[in-house]
Amino acid sequence: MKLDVRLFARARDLAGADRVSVQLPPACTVADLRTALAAQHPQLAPLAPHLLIAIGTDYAGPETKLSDGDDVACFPPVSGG
Amino acid sequence: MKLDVRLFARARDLAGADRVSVQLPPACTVADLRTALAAQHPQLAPLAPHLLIAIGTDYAGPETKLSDGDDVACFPPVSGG
Amino acid sequence: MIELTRNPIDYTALTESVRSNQAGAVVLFLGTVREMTAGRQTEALDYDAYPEMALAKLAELETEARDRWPVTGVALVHRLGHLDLGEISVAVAVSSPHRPDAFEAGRHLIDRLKEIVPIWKKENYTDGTTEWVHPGV
Amino acid sequence: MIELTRNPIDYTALTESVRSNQAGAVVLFLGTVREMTAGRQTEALDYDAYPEMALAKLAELETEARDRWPVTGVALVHRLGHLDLGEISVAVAVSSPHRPDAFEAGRHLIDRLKEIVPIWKKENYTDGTTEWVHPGV
Repeated sequence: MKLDVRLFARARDLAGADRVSVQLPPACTVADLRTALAAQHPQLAPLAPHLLIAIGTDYAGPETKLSDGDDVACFPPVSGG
Repeated sequence: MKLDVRLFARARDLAGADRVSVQLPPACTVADLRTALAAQHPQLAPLAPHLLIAIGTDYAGPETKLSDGDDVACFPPVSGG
Repeated sequence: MIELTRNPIDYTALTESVRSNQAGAVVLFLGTVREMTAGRQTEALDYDAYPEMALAKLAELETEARDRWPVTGVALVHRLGHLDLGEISVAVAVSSPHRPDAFEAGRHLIDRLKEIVPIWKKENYTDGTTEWVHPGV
Repeated sequence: MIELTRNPIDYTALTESVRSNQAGAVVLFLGTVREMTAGRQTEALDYDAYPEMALAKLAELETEARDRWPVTGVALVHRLGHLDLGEISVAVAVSSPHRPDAFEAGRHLIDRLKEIVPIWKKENYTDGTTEWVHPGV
Protein backbone atom coordinates (compact mmCIF):
# COMPACT_ATOMS: atom_id res chain seq x y z
CA MET A 1 0.00 0.00 0.00
CA LYS A 2 0.99 3.63 -0.35
CA LEU A 3 0.71 6.00 2.61
CA ASP A 4 0.79 9.77 2.53
CA VAL A 5 2.72 10.99 5.57
CA ARG A 6 2.43 14.54 6.89
CA LEU A 7 5.69 16.11 8.04
CA PHE A 8 6.36 18.95 10.45
CA ALA A 9 9.18 21.19 11.67
CA ARG A 10 12.68 19.97 10.77
CA ALA A 11 11.30 16.83 9.11
CA ARG A 12 9.39 19.04 6.68
CA ASP A 13 12.43 21.23 6.08
CA LEU A 14 14.66 18.21 5.42
CA ALA A 15 12.15 16.66 3.01
CA GLY A 16 11.41 20.00 1.39
CA ALA A 17 7.71 19.11 1.46
CA ASP A 18 4.89 18.95 3.97
CA ARG A 19 4.00 15.39 3.01
CA VAL A 20 5.77 12.45 1.40
CA SER A 21 4.53 9.14 0.02
CA VAL A 22 5.84 5.86 1.38
CA GLN A 23 5.42 2.50 -0.30
CA LEU A 24 4.72 -0.23 2.24
CA PRO A 25 3.89 -3.94 2.23
CA PRO A 26 0.36 -4.71 3.46
CA ALA A 27 -0.09 -5.47 7.18
CA CYS A 28 2.95 -3.51 8.19
CA THR A 29 3.68 -1.67 11.43
CA VAL A 30 4.84 1.74 12.53
CA ALA A 31 8.35 0.29 12.91
CA ASP A 32 8.26 -0.73 9.25
CA LEU A 33 7.11 2.76 8.31
CA ARG A 34 10.08 4.29 10.14
CA THR A 35 12.50 2.07 8.20
CA ALA A 36 10.75 2.71 4.89
CA LEU A 37 10.69 6.47 5.44
CA ALA A 38 14.46 6.61 5.93
CA ALA A 39 15.07 4.29 2.97
CA GLN A 40 12.70 5.98 0.51
CA HIS A 41 13.43 9.56 1.69
CA PRO A 42 17.11 9.54 2.62
CA GLN A 43 17.00 13.26 3.54
CA LEU A 44 15.01 12.14 6.60
CA ALA A 45 17.54 9.47 7.64
CA PRO A 46 19.38 11.66 10.22
CA LEU A 47 16.10 12.26 12.06
CA ALA A 48 14.67 8.77 11.60
CA PRO A 49 15.50 7.33 15.04
CA HIS A 50 13.95 10.40 16.72
CA LEU A 51 10.79 10.72 14.68
CA LEU A 52 7.45 10.45 16.45
CA ILE A 53 4.64 8.90 14.48
CA ALA A 54 0.97 9.67 14.91
CA ILE A 55 -2.08 7.99 13.43
CA GLY A 56 -4.97 10.40 13.46
CA THR A 57 -4.40 12.51 16.58
CA ASP A 58 -2.73 9.79 18.66
CA TYR A 59 0.87 8.77 19.05
CA ALA A 60 1.50 5.28 17.74
CA GLY A 61 4.00 2.79 19.18
CA PRO A 62 6.30 0.67 16.98
CA GLU A 63 4.01 -2.36 16.94
CA THR A 64 0.90 -0.49 15.91
CA LYS A 65 -0.49 -1.86 12.63
CA LEU A 66 -0.99 0.52 9.72
CA SER A 67 -3.94 0.37 7.36
CA ASP A 68 -4.52 1.84 3.94
CA GLY A 69 -5.96 5.32 4.27
CA ASP A 70 -4.57 5.97 7.77
CA ASP A 71 -3.94 9.64 8.48
CA VAL A 72 -0.26 9.42 9.39
CA ALA A 73 2.01 12.21 10.61
CA CYS A 74 5.65 12.13 11.39
CA PHE A 75 7.65 14.73 13.30
CA PRO A 76 10.66 15.28 15.54
CA PRO A 77 10.37 15.78 19.34
CA VAL A 78 8.03 18.61 20.27
CA SER A 79 9.17 21.93 21.74
CA GLY A 80 6.07 23.99 22.41
CA GLY A 81 5.58 26.06 25.51
CA MET B 1 6.85 51.44 82.73
CA LYS B 2 3.64 51.83 80.77
CA LEU B 3 3.36 50.44 77.26
CA ASP B 4 0.74 51.29 74.69
CA VAL B 5 -0.11 48.12 72.78
CA ARG B 6 -1.82 48.16 69.37
CA LEU B 7 -4.48 45.51 68.85
CA PHE B 8 -5.90 44.00 65.66
CA ALA B 9 -8.71 41.74 64.48
CA ARG B 10 -10.43 39.75 67.23
CA ALA B 11 -8.09 41.14 69.90
CA ARG B 12 -9.32 44.63 69.05
CA ASP B 13 -12.93 43.50 69.04
CA LEU B 14 -12.57 41.79 72.44
CA ALA B 15 -10.87 44.83 73.99
CA GLY B 16 -13.29 47.23 72.29
CA ALA B 17 -10.33 49.48 71.46
CA ASP B 18 -7.48 49.58 68.95
CA ARG B 19 -4.90 50.05 71.69
CA VAL B 20 -4.63 49.32 75.41
CA SER B 21 -2.15 50.41 78.05
CA VAL B 22 -0.24 47.83 80.06
CA GLN B 23 1.65 48.57 83.26
CA LEU B 24 4.92 46.62 83.39
CA PRO B 25 7.94 46.37 85.67
CA PRO B 26 11.14 47.71 84.12
CA ALA B 27 13.37 45.22 82.28
CA CYS B 28 10.55 42.89 81.48
CA THR B 29 10.11 40.53 78.55
CA VAL B 30 7.49 39.72 75.95
CA ALA B 31 6.42 36.76 78.11
CA ASP B 32 5.75 39.20 80.98
CA LEU B 33 3.74 41.40 78.63
CA ARG B 34 1.56 38.45 77.62
CA THR B 35 0.79 37.69 81.27
CA ALA B 36 0.18 41.35 82.12
CA LEU B 37 -2.11 41.85 79.11
CA ALA B 38 -4.39 39.00 80.20
CA ALA B 39 -4.35 40.15 83.83
CA GLN B 40 -4.96 43.85 83.20
CA HIS B 41 -7.35 43.32 80.25
CA PRO B 42 -9.31 40.18 81.14
CA GLN B 43 -11.40 40.43 77.93
CA LEU B 44 -8.20 39.38 76.12
CA ALA B 45 -7.59 36.35 78.36
CA PRO B 46 -9.22 33.77 76.02
CA LEU B 47 -6.88 34.83 73.23
CA ALA B 48 -3.79 35.33 75.41
CA PRO B 49 -2.02 32.01 74.68
CA HIS B 50 -2.47 32.55 70.93
CA LEU B 51 -1.49 36.21 70.67
CA LEU B 52 1.48 37.12 68.51
CA ILE B 53 3.53 40.07 69.68
CA ALA B 54 5.50 42.41 67.45
CA ILE B 55 7.98 45.13 68.32
CA GLY B 56 8.18 47.60 65.49
CA THR B 57 7.60 45.49 62.37
CA ASP B 58 9.19 42.28 63.71
CA TYR B 59 7.75 39.36 65.58
CA ALA B 60 9.21 39.09 69.10
CA GLY B 61 9.90 35.84 70.93
CA PRO B 62 9.02 35.37 74.63
CA GLU B 63 12.48 36.27 75.88
CA THR B 64 12.78 39.51 73.95
CA LYS B 65 13.31 42.46 76.34
CA LEU B 66 10.89 45.36 76.20
CA SER B 67 11.92 48.98 76.56
CA ASP B 68 10.00 52.10 77.35
CA GLY B 69 8.66 53.62 74.12
CA ASP B 70 8.70 50.36 72.14
CA ASP B 71 6.11 50.24 69.40
CA VAL B 72 4.30 47.07 70.44
CA ALA B 73 1.46 45.32 68.63
CA CYS B 74 -0.48 42.28 69.64
CA PHE B 75 -2.75 40.17 67.45
CA PRO B 76 -4.16 36.67 66.90
CA PRO B 77 -2.85 34.31 64.18
CA VAL B 78 -2.93 35.86 60.73
CA SER B 79 -5.32 34.79 57.97
CA GLY B 80 -4.50 36.88 54.92
CA GLY B 81 -4.38 35.50 51.42
CA MET C 1 5.83 46.09 43.52
CA ILE C 2 4.58 45.70 47.10
CA GLU C 3 1.19 47.15 47.89
CA LEU C 4 -1.84 47.12 50.17
CA THR C 5 -4.92 48.55 48.50
CA ARG C 6 -8.59 49.16 49.18
CA ASN C 7 -9.33 49.12 45.43
CA PRO C 8 -9.82 46.12 43.14
CA ILE C 9 -6.47 44.54 42.25
CA ASP C 10 -5.39 45.17 38.66
CA TYR C 11 -3.66 41.84 38.12
CA THR C 12 -2.93 42.62 34.49
CA ALA C 13 -0.81 45.63 35.46
CA LEU C 14 0.83 43.47 38.12
CA THR C 15 1.66 40.75 35.61
CA GLU C 16 2.99 43.28 33.10
CA SER C 17 5.24 44.69 35.83
CA VAL C 18 7.12 41.37 36.16
CA ARG C 19 7.36 40.51 32.44
CA SER C 20 10.84 40.83 30.98
CA ASN C 21 12.89 39.68 28.01
CA GLN C 22 15.12 37.95 30.56
CA ALA C 23 12.23 35.82 31.84
CA GLY C 24 10.76 32.87 29.98
CA ALA C 25 8.18 32.16 32.68
CA VAL C 26 5.59 34.16 34.58
CA VAL C 27 3.43 32.69 37.34
CA LEU C 28 0.49 34.66 38.70
CA PHE C 29 -1.47 33.51 41.73
CA LEU C 30 -4.82 35.06 42.62
CA GLY C 31 -6.66 34.40 45.85
CA THR C 32 -10.40 34.97 45.38
CA VAL C 33 -13.36 35.03 47.76
CA ARG C 34 -14.80 31.52 47.71
CA GLU C 35 -18.45 30.86 48.46
CA MET C 36 -18.22 27.58 50.38
CA THR C 37 -15.77 26.86 53.23
CA ALA C 38 -16.15 23.75 55.36
CA GLY C 39 -19.84 23.53 54.45
CA ARG C 40 -20.62 27.14 55.38
CA GLN C 41 -21.71 29.73 52.85
CA THR C 42 -19.78 33.00 52.71
CA GLU C 43 -21.44 36.22 51.61
CA ALA C 44 -18.41 38.50 51.87
CA LEU C 45 -15.05 38.88 53.63
CA ASP C 46 -13.55 41.84 55.45
CA TYR C 47 -9.78 42.12 55.42
CA ASP C 48 -7.89 44.10 58.02
CA ALA C 49 -4.13 44.61 58.36
CA TYR C 50 -1.42 46.09 60.49
CA PRO C 51 -0.28 48.08 57.46
CA GLU C 52 3.27 49.15 58.39
CA MET C 53 4.22 45.63 59.46
CA ALA C 54 2.38 43.97 56.58
CA LEU C 55 4.32 46.06 54.06
CA ALA C 56 7.59 45.28 55.86
CA LYS C 57 6.84 41.54 55.83
CA LEU C 58 5.83 41.59 52.15
CA ALA C 59 9.15 43.26 51.36
CA GLU C 60 10.94 40.57 53.39
CA LEU C 61 9.15 37.90 51.38
CA GLU C 62 10.35 39.45 48.14
CA THR C 63 13.94 39.43 49.47
CA GLU C 64 13.55 35.83 50.63
CA ALA C 65 12.31 34.75 47.18
CA ARG C 66 15.15 36.59 45.43
CA ASP C 67 17.69 34.92 47.74
CA ARG C 68 16.36 31.45 46.98
CA TRP C 69 15.44 31.60 43.30
CA PRO C 70 16.78 33.44 40.24
CA VAL C 71 13.72 35.64 40.12
CA THR C 72 13.46 38.42 37.52
CA GLY C 73 10.41 40.26 38.88
CA VAL C 74 8.18 39.98 41.95
CA ALA C 75 4.91 41.75 42.74
CA LEU C 76 2.80 41.24 45.86
CA VAL C 77 -0.50 43.03 46.42
CA HIS C 78 -3.11 42.42 49.11
CA ARG C 79 -6.50 44.02 49.15
CA LEU C 80 -8.10 45.31 52.37
CA GLY C 81 -11.67 46.17 53.28
CA HIS C 82 -14.94 44.57 52.22
CA LEU C 83 -14.79 41.98 49.42
CA ASP C 84 -17.71 40.30 47.73
CA LEU C 85 -17.79 36.72 46.43
CA GLY C 86 -15.35 36.13 43.60
CA GLU C 87 -13.30 39.28 44.22
CA ILE C 88 -9.51 39.06 44.33
CA SER C 89 -8.01 39.39 47.81
CA VAL C 90 -4.37 38.77 46.95
CA ALA C 91 -2.17 38.62 43.89
CA VAL C 92 1.37 37.26 43.62
CA ALA C 93 3.24 37.62 40.33
CA VAL C 94 6.73 36.29 39.76
CA SER C 95 8.91 35.84 36.70
CA SER C 96 12.12 33.90 36.17
CA PRO C 97 14.20 32.62 33.27
CA HIS C 98 12.84 29.05 33.67
CA ARG C 99 9.47 27.80 34.82
CA PRO C 100 10.31 25.57 37.80
CA ASP C 101 11.72 28.59 39.64
CA ALA C 102 8.67 30.73 38.87
CA PHE C 103 6.30 28.04 40.15
CA GLU C 104 8.35 27.33 43.28
CA ALA C 105 8.86 31.00 44.12
CA GLY C 106 5.17 31.80 43.51
CA ARG C 107 4.03 28.95 45.70
CA HIS C 108 6.49 29.86 48.43
CA LEU C 109 5.47 33.53 48.37
CA ILE C 110 1.76 32.86 48.88
CA ASP C 111 2.41 30.14 51.48
CA ARG C 112 4.67 32.44 53.49
CA LEU C 113 2.36 35.42 53.04
CA LYS C 114 -0.39 33.42 54.70
CA GLU C 115 1.94 32.48 57.56
CA ILE C 116 3.62 35.73 58.49
CA VAL C 117 1.97 38.83 57.00
CA PRO C 118 -0.28 40.53 59.60
CA ILE C 119 -3.55 40.54 57.69
CA TRP C 120 -6.79 39.01 58.94
CA LYS C 121 -10.04 38.11 57.35
CA LYS C 122 -13.48 38.18 58.89
CA GLU C 123 -16.07 35.84 57.42
CA ASN C 124 -19.54 37.25 56.77
CA TYR C 125 -21.67 34.14 56.51
CA THR C 126 -25.02 34.09 54.72
CA ASP C 127 -26.69 33.16 58.04
CA GLY C 128 -25.85 36.67 59.26
CA THR C 129 -23.00 35.73 61.61
CA THR C 130 -19.49 37.11 61.32
CA GLU C 131 -16.27 35.55 62.56
CA TRP C 132 -12.59 36.46 62.48
CA VAL C 133 -10.49 33.69 61.02
CA HIS C 134 -7.59 32.94 63.37
CA PRO C 135 -6.02 29.57 62.54
CA GLY C 136 -5.35 27.44 65.58
CA VAL C 137 -7.46 29.52 67.97
CA MET D 1 -11.04 27.12 26.70
CA ILE D 2 -8.60 25.36 24.36
CA GLU D 3 -7.14 27.41 21.55
CA LEU D 4 -4.33 27.84 19.03
CA THR D 5 -3.99 31.39 17.84
CA ARG D 6 -1.84 33.54 15.58
CA ASN D 7 -2.78 36.67 17.54
CA PRO D 8 -1.35 37.94 20.84
CA ILE D 9 -2.75 35.96 23.78
CA ASP D 10 -5.24 37.92 25.89
CA TYR D 11 -4.30 36.36 29.23
CA THR D 12 -6.69 38.62 31.13
CA ALA D 13 -9.68 37.20 29.24
CA LEU D 14 -8.23 33.73 29.82
CA THR D 15 -7.89 34.32 33.55
CA GLU D 16 -11.40 35.76 33.78
CA SER D 17 -12.71 32.63 32.02
CA VAL D 18 -11.54 30.40 34.91
CA ARG D 19 -12.55 32.65 37.81
CA SER D 20 -15.52 31.42 39.80
CA ASN D 21 -17.19 31.87 43.18
CA GLN D 22 -16.44 28.18 43.75
CA ALA D 23 -12.69 28.75 43.36
CA GLY D 24 -10.49 30.38 45.97
CA ALA D 25 -7.35 30.05 43.88
CA VAL D 26 -6.34 30.90 40.33
CA VAL D 27 -2.92 30.08 38.88
CA LEU D 28 -1.86 31.55 35.56
CA PHE D 29 1.33 30.48 33.80
CA LEU D 30 2.73 32.45 30.87
CA GLY D 31 5.60 31.28 28.72
CA THR D 32 7.38 34.25 27.14
CA VAL D 33 10.13 34.59 24.54
CA ARG D 34 13.39 34.80 26.48
CA GLU D 35 16.41 36.58 25.09
CA MET D 36 19.22 34.32 26.36
CA THR D 37 19.27 30.52 26.11
CA ALA D 38 22.44 28.59 26.91
CA GLY D 39 24.54 31.65 26.17
CA ARG D 40 22.97 32.34 22.77
CA GLN D 41 20.93 35.42 22.02
CA THR D 42 17.47 34.96 20.54
CA GLU D 43 15.91 37.59 18.31
CA ALA D 44 12.56 35.87 17.70
CA LEU D 45 10.87 32.47 17.68
CA ASP D 46 8.65 30.83 15.09
CA TYR D 47 6.08 28.36 16.37
CA ASP D 48 4.56 25.70 14.16
CA ALA D 49 1.99 23.05 15.05
CA TYR D 50 0.11 20.05 13.78
CA PRO D 51 -3.10 21.86 14.62
CA GLU D 52 -5.70 19.06 14.69
CA MET D 53 -3.53 16.87 16.90
CA ALA D 54 -2.37 19.79 19.07
CA LEU D 55 -5.98 20.72 19.85
CA ALA D 56 -6.82 17.08 20.60
CA LYS D 57 -3.84 16.77 22.97
CA LEU D 58 -4.68 20.05 24.72
CA ALA D 59 -8.20 18.75 25.30
CA GLU D 60 -6.73 15.51 26.68
CA LEU D 61 -4.59 17.54 29.08
CA GLU D 62 -7.65 19.34 30.38
CA THR D 63 -9.37 16.00 30.99
CA GLU D 64 -6.25 14.62 32.67
CA ALA D 65 -6.09 17.65 35.00
CA ARG D 66 -9.80 17.40 35.86
CA ASP D 67 -9.38 13.69 36.62
CA ARG D 68 -6.49 14.33 39.01
CA TRP D 69 -7.45 17.57 40.76
CA PRO D 70 -10.70 19.24 41.80
CA VAL D 71 -10.30 21.88 39.14
CA THR D 72 -13.03 24.50 38.63
CA GLY D 73 -11.81 26.01 35.34
CA VAL D 74 -9.03 25.29 32.84
CA ALA D 75 -7.85 27.33 29.86
CA LEU D 76 -4.97 26.43 27.55
CA VAL D 77 -3.87 28.66 24.69
CA HIS D 78 -0.77 28.39 22.51
CA ARG D 79 0.29 31.00 20.04
CA LEU D 80 1.69 30.10 16.59
CA GLY D 81 3.71 32.07 14.07
CA HIS D 82 6.44 34.64 14.55
CA LEU D 83 6.99 35.93 18.10
CA ASP D 84 9.32 38.72 19.16
CA LEU D 85 11.26 38.88 22.42
CA GLY D 86 9.03 39.10 25.47
CA GLU D 87 5.87 37.99 23.68
CA ILE D 88 3.66 35.31 25.22
CA SER D 89 3.84 31.93 23.50
CA VAL D 90 1.64 29.93 25.86
CA ALA D 91 -0.83 30.58 28.65
CA VAL D 92 -2.26 28.09 31.13
CA ALA D 93 -4.95 29.22 33.56
CA VAL D 94 -6.48 26.97 36.19
CA SER D 95 -8.74 27.56 39.17
CA SER D 96 -9.65 25.35 42.10
CA PRO D 97 -11.23 25.70 45.53
CA HIS D 98 -7.81 25.52 47.29
CA ARG D 99 -4.40 26.71 46.17
CA PRO D 100 -2.28 23.53 46.29
CA ASP D 101 -4.47 21.97 43.61
CA ALA D 102 -4.31 25.05 41.39
CA PHE D 103 -0.50 25.13 41.61
CA GLU D 104 -0.11 21.39 41.03
CA ALA D 105 -2.58 21.28 38.15
CA GLY D 106 -1.02 24.38 36.52
CA ARG D 107 2.47 22.96 36.79
CA HIS D 108 1.36 19.59 35.48
CA LEU D 109 -0.48 21.13 32.52
CA ILE D 110 2.49 23.13 31.26
CA ASP D 111 4.93 20.25 31.89
CA ARG D 112 2.73 17.82 29.94
CA LEU D 113 2.02 20.37 27.22
CA LYS D 114 5.74 20.61 26.57
CA GLU D 115 6.01 16.82 26.44
CA ILE D 116 3.13 15.75 24.25
CA VAL D 117 1.52 18.60 22.30
CA PRO D 118 2.79 18.67 18.69
CA ILE D 119 4.09 22.22 18.55
CA TRP D 120 7.66 23.17 17.64
CA LYS D 121 9.69 26.29 17.95
CA LYS D 122 12.40 27.54 15.66
CA GLU D 123 15.04 29.79 17.17
CA ASN D 124 16.01 32.90 15.23
CA TYR D 125 19.36 33.82 16.76
CA THR D 126 20.81 37.33 16.56
CA ASP D 127 23.77 35.91 14.61
CA GLY D 128 21.36 35.27 11.72
CA THR D 129 21.11 31.49 12.09
CA THR D 130 17.86 29.65 12.65
CA GLU D 131 17.36 26.25 14.26
CA TRP D 132 14.40 24.02 15.08
CA VAL D 133 14.37 23.01 18.73
CA HIS D 134 13.96 19.24 18.97
CA PRO D 135 14.92 18.02 22.44
CA GLY D 136 17.12 14.94 22.41
CA VAL D 137 17.99 15.16 18.70
